[in-house]
Amino acid sequence: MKKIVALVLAALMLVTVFAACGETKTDEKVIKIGIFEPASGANGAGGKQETLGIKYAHAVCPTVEINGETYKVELVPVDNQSADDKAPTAAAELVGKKVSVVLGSYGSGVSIAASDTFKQAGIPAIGVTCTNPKVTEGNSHYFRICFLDPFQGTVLANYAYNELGYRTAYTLGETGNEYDQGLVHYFTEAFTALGGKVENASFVKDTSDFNTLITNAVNSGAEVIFAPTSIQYAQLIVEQAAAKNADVTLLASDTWDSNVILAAAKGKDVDIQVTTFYQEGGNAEFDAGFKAWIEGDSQNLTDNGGDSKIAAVSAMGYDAYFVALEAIKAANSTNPADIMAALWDVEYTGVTGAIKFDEINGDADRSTAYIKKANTDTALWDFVKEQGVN
Amino acid sequence: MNITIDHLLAGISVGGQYALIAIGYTMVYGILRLINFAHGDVFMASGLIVVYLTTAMPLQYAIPLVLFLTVMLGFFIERAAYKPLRQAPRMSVMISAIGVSYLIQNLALYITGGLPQTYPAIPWISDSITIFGAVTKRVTIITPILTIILIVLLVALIRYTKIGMAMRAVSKDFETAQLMGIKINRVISTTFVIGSLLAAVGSLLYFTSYQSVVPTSGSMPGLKAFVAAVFGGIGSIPGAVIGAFIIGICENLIKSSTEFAIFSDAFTFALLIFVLCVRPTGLFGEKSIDKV
Amino acid sequence: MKTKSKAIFKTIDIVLLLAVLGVAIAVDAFMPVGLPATVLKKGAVFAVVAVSMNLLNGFTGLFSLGQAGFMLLGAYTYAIFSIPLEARESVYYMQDHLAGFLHVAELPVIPAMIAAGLIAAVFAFLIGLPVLRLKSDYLAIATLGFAEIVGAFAKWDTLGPITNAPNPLVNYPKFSKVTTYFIVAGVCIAIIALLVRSTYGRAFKAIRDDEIAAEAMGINLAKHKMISFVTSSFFAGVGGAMLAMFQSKAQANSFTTALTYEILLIVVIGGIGSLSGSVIASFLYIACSEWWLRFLDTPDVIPGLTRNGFRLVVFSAVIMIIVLFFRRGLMGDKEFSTERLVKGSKQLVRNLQDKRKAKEAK
Amino acid sequence: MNNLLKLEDITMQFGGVVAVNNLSLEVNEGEIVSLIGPNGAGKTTAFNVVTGVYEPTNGRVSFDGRAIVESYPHGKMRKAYAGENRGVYKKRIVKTPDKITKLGVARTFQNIRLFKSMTVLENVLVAMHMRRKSNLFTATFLLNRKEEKEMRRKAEELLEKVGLLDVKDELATSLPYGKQRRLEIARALATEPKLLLLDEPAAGMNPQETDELTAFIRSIRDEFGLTIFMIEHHMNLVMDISDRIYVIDFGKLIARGVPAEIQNNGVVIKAYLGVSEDA
Repeated sequence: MKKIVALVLAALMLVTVFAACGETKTDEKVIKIGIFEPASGANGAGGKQETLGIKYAHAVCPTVEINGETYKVELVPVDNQSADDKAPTAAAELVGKKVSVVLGSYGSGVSIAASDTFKQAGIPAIGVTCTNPKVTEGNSHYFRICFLDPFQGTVLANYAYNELGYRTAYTLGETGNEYDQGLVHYFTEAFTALGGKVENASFVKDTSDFNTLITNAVNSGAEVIFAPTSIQYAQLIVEQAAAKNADVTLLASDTWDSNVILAAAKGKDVDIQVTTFYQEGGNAEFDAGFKAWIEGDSQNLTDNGGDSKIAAVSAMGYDAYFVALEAIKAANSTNPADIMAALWDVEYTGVTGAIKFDEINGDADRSTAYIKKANTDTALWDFVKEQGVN
Repeated sequence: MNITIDHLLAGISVGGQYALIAIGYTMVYGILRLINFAHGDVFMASGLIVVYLTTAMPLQYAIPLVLFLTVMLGFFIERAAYKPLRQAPRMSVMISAIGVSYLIQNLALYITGGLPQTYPAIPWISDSITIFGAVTKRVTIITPILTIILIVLLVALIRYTKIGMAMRAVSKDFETAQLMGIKINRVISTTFVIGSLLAAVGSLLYFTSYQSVVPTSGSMPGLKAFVAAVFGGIGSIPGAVIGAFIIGICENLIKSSTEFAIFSDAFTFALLIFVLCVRPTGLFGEKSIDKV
Repeated sequence: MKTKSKAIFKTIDIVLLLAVLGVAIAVDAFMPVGLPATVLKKGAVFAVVAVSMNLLNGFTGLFSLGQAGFMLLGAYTYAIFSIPLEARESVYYMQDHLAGFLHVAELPVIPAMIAAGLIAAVFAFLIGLPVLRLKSDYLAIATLGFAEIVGAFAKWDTLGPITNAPNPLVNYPKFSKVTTYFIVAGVCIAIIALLVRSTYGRAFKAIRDDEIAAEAMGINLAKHKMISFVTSSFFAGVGGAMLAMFQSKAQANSFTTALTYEILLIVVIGGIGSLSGSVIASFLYIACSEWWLRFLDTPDVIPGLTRNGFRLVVFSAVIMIIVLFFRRGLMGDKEFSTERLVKGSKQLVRNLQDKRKAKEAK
Repeated sequence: MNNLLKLEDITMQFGGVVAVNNLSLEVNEGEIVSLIGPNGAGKTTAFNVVTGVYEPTNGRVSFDGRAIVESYPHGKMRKAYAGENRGVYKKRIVKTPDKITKLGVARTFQNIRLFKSMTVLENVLVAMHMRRKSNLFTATFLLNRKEEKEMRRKAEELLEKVGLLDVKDELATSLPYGKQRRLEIARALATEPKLLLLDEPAAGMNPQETDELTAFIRSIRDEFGLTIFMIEHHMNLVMDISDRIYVIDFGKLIARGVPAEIQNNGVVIKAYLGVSEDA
């Protein structure tokens, strides 16, 4: 028995090694774009939706002109498992596959962890929705097309105070998570500066029970719960707030812009409002094309959470791909260094708005965010307004 | 700190769910001296099975079927991963348990594709009700009641049936029980069957309260239930239940304080270390003496 | 004759060791970025941690699951002390103020790593006082709990002026070369190996084999368990610092129980009680899970079956097979040496020949 | 002659079971003393009290004139205590087994407890660890080569004496039973004891081996200047070798004296015949 198992194992190993070696070669000119996204772990769901946007963009435009020659664009996805210690190896995998530019990642933590690997390899990376300031700060190779935590937190505070007229807020964030706590920090700063009152609460990783925290919020007299958490918790918070008939607005950030939330909110008496990068309906052509593409493939449908609603991160992924193509065209080269140099001057107007990188860190110049509200009857997002810092 | 009836209700409900998982731990530990790290994952798997079953059939068929499938899973894990190691050192078995846990989580990840799965709402027990001015789901009230009923049944089973007697004998002295002609494997399988069945019930109640299943959903409740089992005195069923309620309530009381809410898990473990150091046998455990 | 062949084997061992270093230097020279370099770096980090865990679990028989906690302590200590003073304002950008000592205390890389080990060791000593008296699985669960508690404190924003919670610590100096990782890991592992071979190592093994007999032989259980626990934690702390370097950021969220389990599985695969086994297993484990098996995640290998996550399923199934059927792991409790390899393969050939002969005789 | 080991009023109670009841005895320097009694009489328990494995419920053990173990009924035992001489002792001295070994009390085990993953030589070396002069630092960084060499030399010397030098590199557990017993003795000797406690050293040996053992015990006593206190069932060995004998039954001392007295003691014969014939 033992011997048979040993033999099978050995055989498997051999097959593995051969399979790993066998790479096909074609004469086609190819340029590779790496997709550095989580497909598992805490940010798996978001990472998948972002990847879908990139893949759709690739489906729309699978080639690029360089020096008058048509290059085929090949996407190289890799799963960083939402884990810091897996991120460098995942990044190295992309380096090994000789990608010219990298897109991603959903979740700032893994982007920071992988940053050095890209830097050493001289490969430019374009952050799609990683909003932490540290991703690009002091880096000449990491760009990003989204707004940052300080911006988003401030926007939400202004919106809650000025537009919704709330004066007391309660914040919920996962401890030790720089995304949650960063937004909470900037929100609190801005909200109290305006004259509002904020109570901060945190919960630990893998919490399922938010009853107590929601009760605390209600007891504190809060009119709004600001909960910029990951989707995993968002769903539970919506469920439990609804079950409690809590009379508060749930205000959240881009992570909540997901059909998972809509599904959870459907038919319930909850008020959910989020900031986001893109509003469905913002670009009819993109909307229709993306939906058709999602519905045309069952795997895509699953990855998108079971329906064809458009997550903002997908739209961002879509734009990121085209930004990369613009840079490649501008560089007129497949060489990562050339693309990196070209990226600084790229200007592109995508479905999520105009994208242009600032000269300090390579962050996109974004001055507005979209606010939208969950419609609990139709399970769709209703557009509320565009909100800036002021 | 601002304690209200909500906090207590949440605590009791969570305590009941921990209790149902804790029994699986305490029974297995009592008999095999094994921390079955995979138990929490069986609990999670049971939740996933419901998610997938309800897409194919109505709830009234899905629920009995899920109980059966979870039991089979527990039974199969014992046969495949623990039985071959019966003569091996305890550390090997524990490592095997960790391996099984790792495997189940990765399988779940593969199947779900890493997306959180929404647990179906079960009519009636998912409805919101108002008690003493606190709004909650009906399941919150049902959980502790159902837990107590199941435990009374279980204690009766262990006390008055033949297999129950065999279980007690095996947990007292494994070798002697074997020599007395007790079919050890049957007893162990039964233990796993009962443990998994209760975990499946616990899973139904838990995920009805928190309608999202991810591959790691089982780890924390599992670990805490184990702590509850140790706290109550491992091997003792009433101990596990009381321990679970104490931990569930304490945890929610801590959560009611904004400043210390983030220590709710840490508190559980600090309590565990404290109990182990002061009274290693827990509240209701028996003392054992090493033979020299 | 015998001594002569022994000497030859010893020389080959040393040559092999140098060859390993040579590989590191070669990788640095010819492919400084890319998977081989990254995998080797991570392998070296995990080798240190796995060996330190093996010292405890394999050689002293103390089943501890606190590794992630000690690594966290090491990673934070290293990062806090080695971030350049001028960079601190920007790293701690969200904090209102910095803890006083952070304005002055900066350590170079190696002293900061030693500090990382020392802090982990101090905590190990404090937690060891109550928990080391516990029996096998109780000890496991208590140390696991300890790791969770450490994590909770590291995330506590009240300690933010020190730990920068909830933001990660970044911008500290990092080793860039595989060779550096190898040398540091090599030194750590060599120290542990020397300890294991010393009279203290024998005392540890005696405790593992039979506590009561060991005590009757005059071995102070509490003291020796503590020595093992503190030493192991020291190197876990150093390993934590190295992991922090590897992943360019130190943050409590990445030091999870899952990390401890991973290291435990490496120890098991390598063989509980074999240091060289742990080292070899670390590299194999990392290479398999993050390099060689990655193709299983691509959908076109076996359509319908392979997709994201399949790699981990296969991988965990293989681990289960090892745990169940090859419980002794790669090396059992033996250490790797060319002599053993040659003898082993000779034995294998002989066995096969015997079998064939037996068959022919039939 | 001064007494090296002295047990006073030792009572060991587990729950409701009194395993040793008010046992007092003395072992003088240079003597070979045997403790005999039917199975379950509490002999090994007495050994475990002397070596610090169990804290007695009541009583005192002195070694070389110093109290090494002393206790009185406390905690749960305050009420449950069923032994005698309550109230004589006020202090609690709880030395751990390793401290007692360090003072010069070594033992062997009834159900052999060798270190199973170690070679014969290593088993002996472990026992020398306690008397080392090196510290953690010097031992790890090979600064104690001289001491290590000396330890090995001594260990080999001991192994030669017990006739195990030729198997020094074999796994301890691979040895035949008789050799394992001798290795246990060698290991105990390596702790440099003054008093050696042997727990059924002849168990499972044939008459010839037993005779060899008798000579062996005598020889080590003379050579190392030991005092020997042993538990044994082989009456030939006991009568042949012992200077004095203590007999216990149901935890109580029922007879004491030189071998000739014990052989003719009616109470002893009854106790033995009442339990088993071949004992």
